[in-house]
This record gives sequence, C-alpha cells and structure tokens, in this order.
Amino acid sequence: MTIAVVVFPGTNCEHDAVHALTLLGADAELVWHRETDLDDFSGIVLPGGFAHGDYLRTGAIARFSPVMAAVTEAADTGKPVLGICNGFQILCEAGLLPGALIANRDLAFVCKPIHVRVESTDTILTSAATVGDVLRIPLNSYEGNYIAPPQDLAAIEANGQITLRYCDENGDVSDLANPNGSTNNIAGISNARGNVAAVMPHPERAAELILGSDDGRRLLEGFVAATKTSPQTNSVAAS
Amino acid sequence: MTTTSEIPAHIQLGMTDDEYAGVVEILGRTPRPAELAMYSVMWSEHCSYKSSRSHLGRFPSEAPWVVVGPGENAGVVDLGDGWLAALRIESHNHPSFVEPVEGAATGVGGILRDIFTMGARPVAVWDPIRFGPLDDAKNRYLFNGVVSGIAGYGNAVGVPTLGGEVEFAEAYAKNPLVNVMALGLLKKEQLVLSGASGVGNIAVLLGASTGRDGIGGASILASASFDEESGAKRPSVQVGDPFEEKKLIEACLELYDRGLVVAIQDLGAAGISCATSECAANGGMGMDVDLDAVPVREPGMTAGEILMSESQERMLAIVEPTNVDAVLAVADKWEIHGTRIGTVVEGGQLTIRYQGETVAELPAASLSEDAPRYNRPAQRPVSIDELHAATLPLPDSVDVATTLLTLLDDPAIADKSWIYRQYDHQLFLQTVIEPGHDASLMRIKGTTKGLAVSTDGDGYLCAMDPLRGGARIVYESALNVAVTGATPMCVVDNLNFGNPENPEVMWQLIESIEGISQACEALGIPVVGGNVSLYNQTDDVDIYPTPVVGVLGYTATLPDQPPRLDRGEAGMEVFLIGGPGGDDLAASAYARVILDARAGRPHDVDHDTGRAAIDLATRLAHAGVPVLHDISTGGVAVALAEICFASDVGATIDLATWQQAFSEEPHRLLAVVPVGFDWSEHLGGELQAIPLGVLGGNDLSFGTFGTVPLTAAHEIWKSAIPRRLGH
Amino acid sequence: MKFRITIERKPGLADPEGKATIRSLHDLGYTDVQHVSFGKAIVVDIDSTDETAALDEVDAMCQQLLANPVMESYRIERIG
Amino acid sequence: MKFRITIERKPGLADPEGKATIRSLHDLGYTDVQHVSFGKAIVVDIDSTDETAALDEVDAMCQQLLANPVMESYRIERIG
Ligand SMILES: Nc1ncnc2c1ncn2[C@@H]1O[C@H](COP(=O)(O)OP(=O)(O)O)[C@@H](O)[C@H]1O
Ligand SMILES: [Mg+2]
Repeated sequence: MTIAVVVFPGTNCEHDAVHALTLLGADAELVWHRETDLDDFSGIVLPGGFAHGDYLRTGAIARFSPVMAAVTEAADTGKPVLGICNGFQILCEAGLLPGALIANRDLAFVCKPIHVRVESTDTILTSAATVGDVLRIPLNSYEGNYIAPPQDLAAIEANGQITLRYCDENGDVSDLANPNGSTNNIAGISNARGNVAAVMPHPERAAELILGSDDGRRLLEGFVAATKTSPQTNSVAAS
Repeated sequence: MTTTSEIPAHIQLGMTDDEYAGVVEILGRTPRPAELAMYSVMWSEHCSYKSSRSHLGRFPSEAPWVVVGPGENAGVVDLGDGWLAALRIESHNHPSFVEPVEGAATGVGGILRDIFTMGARPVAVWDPIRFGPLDDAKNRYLFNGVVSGIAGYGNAVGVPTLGGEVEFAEAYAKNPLVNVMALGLLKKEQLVLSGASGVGNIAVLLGASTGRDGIGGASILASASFDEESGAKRPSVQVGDPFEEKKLIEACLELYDRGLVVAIQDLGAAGISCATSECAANGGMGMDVDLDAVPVREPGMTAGEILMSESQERMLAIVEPTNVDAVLAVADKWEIHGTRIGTVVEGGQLTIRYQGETVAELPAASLSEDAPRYNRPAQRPVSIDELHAATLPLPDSVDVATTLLTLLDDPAIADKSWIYRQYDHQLFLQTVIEPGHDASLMRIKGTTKGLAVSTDGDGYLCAMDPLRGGARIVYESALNVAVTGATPMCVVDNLNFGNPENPEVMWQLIESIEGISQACEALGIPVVGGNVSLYNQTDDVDIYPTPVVGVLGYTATLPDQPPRLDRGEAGMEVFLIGGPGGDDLAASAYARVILDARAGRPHDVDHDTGRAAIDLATRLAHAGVPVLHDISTGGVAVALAEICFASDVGATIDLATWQQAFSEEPHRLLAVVPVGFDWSEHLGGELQAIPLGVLGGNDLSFGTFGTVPLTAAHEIWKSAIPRRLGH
Repeated sequence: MKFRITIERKPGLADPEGKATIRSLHDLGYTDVQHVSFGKAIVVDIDSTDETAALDEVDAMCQQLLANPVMESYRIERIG
Repeated sequence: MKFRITIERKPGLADPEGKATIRSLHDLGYTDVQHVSFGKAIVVDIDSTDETAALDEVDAMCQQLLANPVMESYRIERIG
C-alpha cells in the first residue's frame, strides 16, 4: 500500500509530498523517472517542481520520461493519480487530463496562500471534502493559468470535472479572486472517471498549522483514502 | 593614438607592470599566454582581494561553534546534535548591470555552489539589492530584470528565497548592487573541504559543458569601473541554467552521501584555472590537467578560453582512482557530464596540457598565495565633518499622519511583496515566518530547532558615517532575528564599495569594517565569511559605501507561536522598548524623503543597550508576546503602521514629540501585548517598556499629531512599488 | 539542413505575453499597435540530404514534442 | 499592416532550452538532429499605410522593448 512519488530531473517538491503523506499515515516512496513498473504502488503522485527545467513547454519533455507509460497504464486501470502544480502540467501534456497551463496573466511567478472552493467531490482529491468548502492553500507557479479549447471546457464543466476554483476567503469566485488568470477560476480538475486529478496550489504545503494552514489535509486525506481502495494490478497486492 | 596591439598584453588584461614583473620572477621566464591570463584573473581584485585583504583580518572570526571560518567557500557553524549550517554571501553587481536577468540568475547559481561545495544542501537564499530611483525607466528595467532573474533561477533550481532587502538611491543608478546570501544544512559527517590530497587521485569535472561564457569576466566585470563605453567591451554574457544546477546539486549530494569524493571545488571566476589551482594549493599538492578531455560547447576553443571560461553549473571533484567509475555512474544517473580531466601529483606544480602542448606550468599556490597585497592610502573626507556639524532644517510642528503617508509611499519603506511573491518561499516545508517580517524563521524538520536570518545594509546611513553605520546594520540585523526568538550566532558580510584607489573610499571601507567588527565583538558573534566588491563606480561616481550583513540566529527550540506582525488584535497594548531619547533624525527616512537633506551625525550604537534589547527580544518571543517589531526605516510611525496593516486593525498612540514618530535611533522595538501583560519579570537594566497606546479602530491615530484612515495608508504602502512599475 | 519552426498560440486562446506586450507598447507611445501575438521560433539543424524526408521528420517532431496540439499551431520553413 | 519579428539568441551564448530539447529529441529517436536553438516569433499588427514608417516603428519597438540587445538579434519581415 505504498504511494509512488515520481521524481523527474528538476522535480523539487518530492520530499515535501512524502513528508505530508507520511503525516497522514501513508507510506510514500520516491520513484525515479526511469522506472517503468509501478504495479506495486497503490497510488501515484506527480509532485511540483520544474521537470526537465520546464523547457520548451512546462511538462512537455517530462511527458516522455520512461515512467509515464506506467503512469498512463495505472490511470487506465483506475488507480489514483494525483498531479500537483508541475504534475498538473505534465498530466495535461500527457493527455491524461484535458487542457493546458500557460503563463500567469501578469507574467510573474506567484507564491502566496490563496483560497479555493470545492466544486465536486467525486474524485480522488476531493472525496474527503464537501462541496462549498473554502480551503486556504499556498499557490506557487509561473504557469498556473489553465486554458482549454471551448468544447473541452464545456465538457469538463458539464461533467463536474472541475474540482476546485480560486475564490476569496468567503468562497466568492470572482475575477478579483483569480490569482493567475485561469479560465473560469479553475484551480483543479479531474478526468471523467475521477481517478486522475490535478491541482495547481500545493496541498502538501498546507498540512501543518506551524506553516500557516492545514486545510490541504482535507484534500490529501481523500487521496490517501482512495489509494487504500485502489484497484490492484498485481497478485501480491491483491492477496 | 595607440592601437590595441601596441599595448602590452598584461596591461590589456588589467595587470600593472609590477604585477607582471612578479609573475616573471615566480616563473623565472616570460609567461605563456594562458599563464598570463590565469595570473591576471587570479590576481584581480575580485579573486585576490588585494586591496581589502589586509583589513579583513580585523573581523572577529572565532567562536566555539565555528567549524569553518572565513577562507573556505562558505562558513560553517555547529547547531548541535550533529547539525551544521553553511552560509555565504556574494555580489553580482556588474554582471547584473550588463544583463540584469542573467546577471542575477548566475549570482544565485554561484552562491548555491559555494554552499553545496561544503557538503550542505542549500535550503534558502536572500537577496539584498539596490538600484537607482524607480522614476527612471532604466532603473525599473534593471530592478524588474534582477527580480525575475532571481525568481527564475531560484524557483527552478528548487531553493526558496526567504527574504532580502532593497534600497533605491541615485548613487546606485549606474551601478546597481545585487548581493545574494545562501544558507545550507548538513550533518557533521557530510562536511567536505576543497583540498586535493592523495597523489594519484583523479580530478573529475562535473556538470555543464564549457563554452565561451564570460571569458575574463571576473577581472573585467568585477574589478574595473564602468564608463559609458563599457557596452562595447561587453564580454559574452553568462547564461544560467537552473535545471543543470539542480541536477548538479542532487548528484553532488549523492556523492557526499556515499563518501565518493575526497574534496570538491566549485568553478566560479576564472573557471578551471581557479578551481584546479585552488584544489591543488589547498591540499599542498600539484595537478596535471588535460584540457582535451573537457567537454566543450563550441568548436575551436583555445586553451586560454577553456581555462578561463566561466560557464556556469560546473564542479571539480577530487576522487580516489577506485571510486572514479562510481562517480561517473552517479553523474550519468543525474544526466550531467562527468569527465576525468586531471591527476593529483606530488610537488606543487600545476601543469596544463592541450592538443599536445604544455600551455601552463606554474606553482599552483602562486596564483592565490603570491597575489599582490596593497595597503592603499586612506583619507577621511573633510566634507564628512562639515556634514556632521550641520543641523537638519526641522519644522516646529509636523502632522505625523500625513507625513507618514509620504514615507509609506517611499519604495524602500513600502510593501516588498511585489518582490517576494515572485519567489518560492515555502519549498521544503520549513518556512515558519515568511518574508514580510523582520527576519524569516525556518524550522529544521525532524527537530525542535529553528534558524532565523535577516540581511541588512543602509548605504544612505553608511555614507554619513561608515563606522557607526557599520555597527548599526549589525545591531539591526541581530535584533531582526531576535524578534523571532532566535539568538544571533554569526554573520556574513558583503562589502560593496567604490574605487579603492580613491583614498576616501578606502577610508569608508576601513571604517565600515571597524564598525561591523566592534558590533560583532560586543555581541559575541563571529564573521564566518564574506565578499568584497570594489570598483563600484561609474563615470567617476562612487556608490554609497554599502556594507551588507546577513545575521544567522539560532534557537534550540522554536517558540510555540513565534511573534508575527499579523498577530495584533483590537484591545492589545503597544509598548516601545528601548532606552531614553529617541528623537534624533540624522540619516533617517524623514531626512532623506521629506527634507531631502543630509545633516548631522547619525546616532551611535550603545553596546550595552544593544545587547540588552536583543536579549530581551529573544526572551519575549519565547514568552508568547504576539507581536515584536524592530524600529528601523521610518521610525515608530512606520513600524506601527506595518503591524496595523498586517493585523488589519487601527491604533491610537501618544508621543511626546513629533520627532519620536520618525527617529531611527538604534536598539528599539515595538511590542504588542495583551492587556495586563506583566513586564516586571522581563525588564531590567537600561531598558524600559514605554506604553504608547492601544490597537483598535479603523484609523492610525497619533493624537494631536494627526490621524489617517488605516485603509488609505495601507493602499499607499501596498501600491507604491507596483504602481511605479506600471502594474 | 536547417528548418525554422514557427509555433503560434491558436486563435481564441489566451495569450498573456501578447497582452502584456501590447500594454507596454501602448505605454511607450506606440499607440497604433492593434494586436501582438507571441510565438516561438525554433531552428532545427538536421543531418540529411533528402529535403522531403527531413521535412517529414521535422513535422513528426512538431506533432510529437515541439508543439502542443491543444493550444498551438505550427509552420515549418527551410532556411538552409 | 502585419509584421513578424523573429528574435534569436546571439551565437555562442548558452541555450539551456535548446540543450534540453535536443536531448529529448534524441531520446525520441530523432538522432540526426544536430542543433536546436530557441527564439521568439512575435507578430505585430499596426494601423498604418506607410510601410517605411511602420517598419521604422517596429524597429524602434524591438530596440526599446521586444529584443534584448545584449543577448539577442532580431529580424523584421512584413507578412500582411
Ligand atoms: N529584495 C527582497 N527580496 C525578498 N524579500 C525582500 C526584499 N526586500 C525586502 N524583502 C522583505 O520584505 C520585508 C521588509 O523588508 P525591510 O523593509 O528591509 O525590513 P527591515 O526594515 O525590517 O529590515 C522583509 O521580510 C524582507 O525580507
Ligand atoms: Mg526589521
């Protein structure tokens, strides 16, 4: 029942992800991007950072790392796959999630705590939360501005695949509360099945009060719970 | 008119005739071109500290907790329980003026290498920076570029930037200052030094390939003054690659973890020539180096170009022959180059071969140890006495509230979040107090320990009195870390000065060193490292004398709830902690911004009061006081406003004179406490806690000295920097 | 053989760089600028003598890696 | 009037983005790629009828804002 935290060259939030998951009682292990077999893991996290320097386009080169075939396979079998920040960008590039992430509206990196409102709970990220919950979580990205072609956007809106939207502390979703220009204030999405989810702000940075907030736990707890009921793909785990 | 070819090579390289004669004497012959290039760079001001070396010995540098003092790549101090901290500060002033984004970025890259060269994982960066006023487009361009360079590199390399400072003055318009401080953490057994011991050991070059980056950059950019033509002699710009550095950090940390290297040295100024000679000299050895093995980025590079290249993101590891394959495998895993380029040999000779020829053959130690030392003349400027004798044209009465609004709009006083929002300051889950407070406070994960850092300088103050200014910045920095609950432990310093051939600049340098030293001695905190940046001069105008210090504070146990600016609540009481007085305005922001006048002698430090204030602040932080804030730029009025903005609550305070609102006399702080707080068990000696008023309401009210709505003041303070940048 | 690949954001999708640039240009007094769009110009050098094959190869690179079909279109031209 | 500005990094300067991209192309099997360099392609639309004046204006924009003279060179072509 171990969670794989994938490390690409240039990833930098891997230890933070392990730290937060461990606080929640999960077992988490770093997995180098050259690994091709993730069968023994009950869930996968693609953590934040700058995989392959984020050169060309964020996530573009990482998507071809050897590990990504196994990530795709795990996603197809219904295992929980969570992308945080750079992980979000990689999942989009890999086609596991719709849309893309581009430069922030103000063309500047943004590091600050923001608020997000929970929009749907049928996903591995939000299952422990309630629709309407307002969470305070640090955002930390240059390319956090979500876009999608109109038909994709309409589809994910209609399917309830938007998990989190940027809002103010009262839960109001408005332009003023949009820190990076993201379309429809989108801060997190999932695939249609709900087992692949990604979030732009960093829940692992909001898992302890001494660091300013523990609201991120409500998201990570859902993910950890999902890994416990995750479909098993090898005989050892199934026994 | 002389053409370039008539000018002797050593002069073109910035060497004097005497220095050249010294080289000839060491070698016993005329130097080869590559040798001359090596001496010229290694003996430049930037690498050899030839004008400042004789004065740096003044700094106190010893304490029981110092593991590595000045001289190595970074200072190292003992935090107990096997933990060490490595710290260092560096300047990248001239490169940032030529190309702000890459100049600042490569400054971050360089300081990080100094840290992980010691075996430490770099965990935080600070960026004290200085520019000309923001009403000029060029200054805005430089400021913007430097901040995005630091953000771009620091964020991507995965090291959080936890603070810094910024000053704006005409004196920096043609010579911005970009200093970077870095901190690393390591366990005792991971400490690595740079001496190459063991005949037959192999020198392995790790990291990026070598191109024609910044050839001669160290000497040309850092040791020569600028004039309007410097655009023409721009050497090629060094481009930073944070991705390469990230891989290099992880690879090196793995090498240390597995005990695979004997010694390691980063490649900075003068690239391979500096790293090989220092590694050899520090171990009392020689080295044979084969330049053909060096992976190059461009075809047709000459030996001199490869030797002197300042391509970024490279390290030189000294490895026992049996470990070479393992080292190369680690390099391969992390997708960086790993190449054997040399062998450690008996005797002190450094021999460099390229394409079948010996291009250099010299005593390795001569490049550093035989570098010239100058005792340049120093002269106290007459004008400084006139300045001290003059008096500020103070009005009889002042509306403190409206004056405060003008001060809050000064970019050096205003909200700095436009800067630090662009920096990842939360990575590693260690940031307990983020930028925006007096000092940033970090926890060491898995322990109860905390570290606090503040960087401080004040060119305006030091220009008026470098001795007192030097001492005051140390006290301010120490007080900043104390309000988080940490005890000041050690200092790194960056001495940014003008042309040392100007005796008045030498005087400023010597006075500043004296002031810093006296304060450090009084506080019992050693200087464990530093950097000297001279020739900060353009068109014959020297910058303000600008020493910058970074103080590291330590606490074995973090306070349960460390004081924060945003923990004030309506009903809490505001006290001023300090000694008597508190109305002198010399070298204050009031004089600078409101009067635009320089007069009077800045108030001196008082070592007893200073120590007492720092000690008290540390104790109050652990006693649960919700807000502690040192009084610095802008005085009591600005310090109070900052608390009110962060806590989103107004205040009403009473002052005896309007001057007390703006005085910046040292060793004072504000404390916000719940009603009925018992001061008696904390105070003693020369310190008093003077009740000023209470928090509450929606205004900042100074009684008879005026009132302003909190939101209006807050808006001005918040928007001052972004508004000037057109955001 | 040298090819220049010009990659552009698909029309209708946000272009923060273009938007920020036009704002700065207007501020600087270039008020007759009506639109600015930002793209990439990537120059690729291929060891090949067969232009058609090389072009096919560059096209494959674009589809696979260099451009993101969700948000970008690209054009290839031979320049050497 | 429409102009395309192609901005290239001056030769000899390190190009981290090019380096990472060529590595990825090689991994993907495009082993005959010998060099990749990155630049920008900016399209500017100007409300003007005088080509010479417009060209001068675009050139001024490049010098003032769009290109970084220390690290980049640029070329302007009219495309509409
Ligand atoms: N260049 C900078 N980079 C990052 N943070 C900065 C910079 N300048 C100022 N800050 C942050 O803004 C806050 C206020 O800075 P400053 O006004 O210099 O504080 P003080 O007067 O207490 O020394 C500090 O937390 C500082 O770290
Ligand atoms: Mg302070």
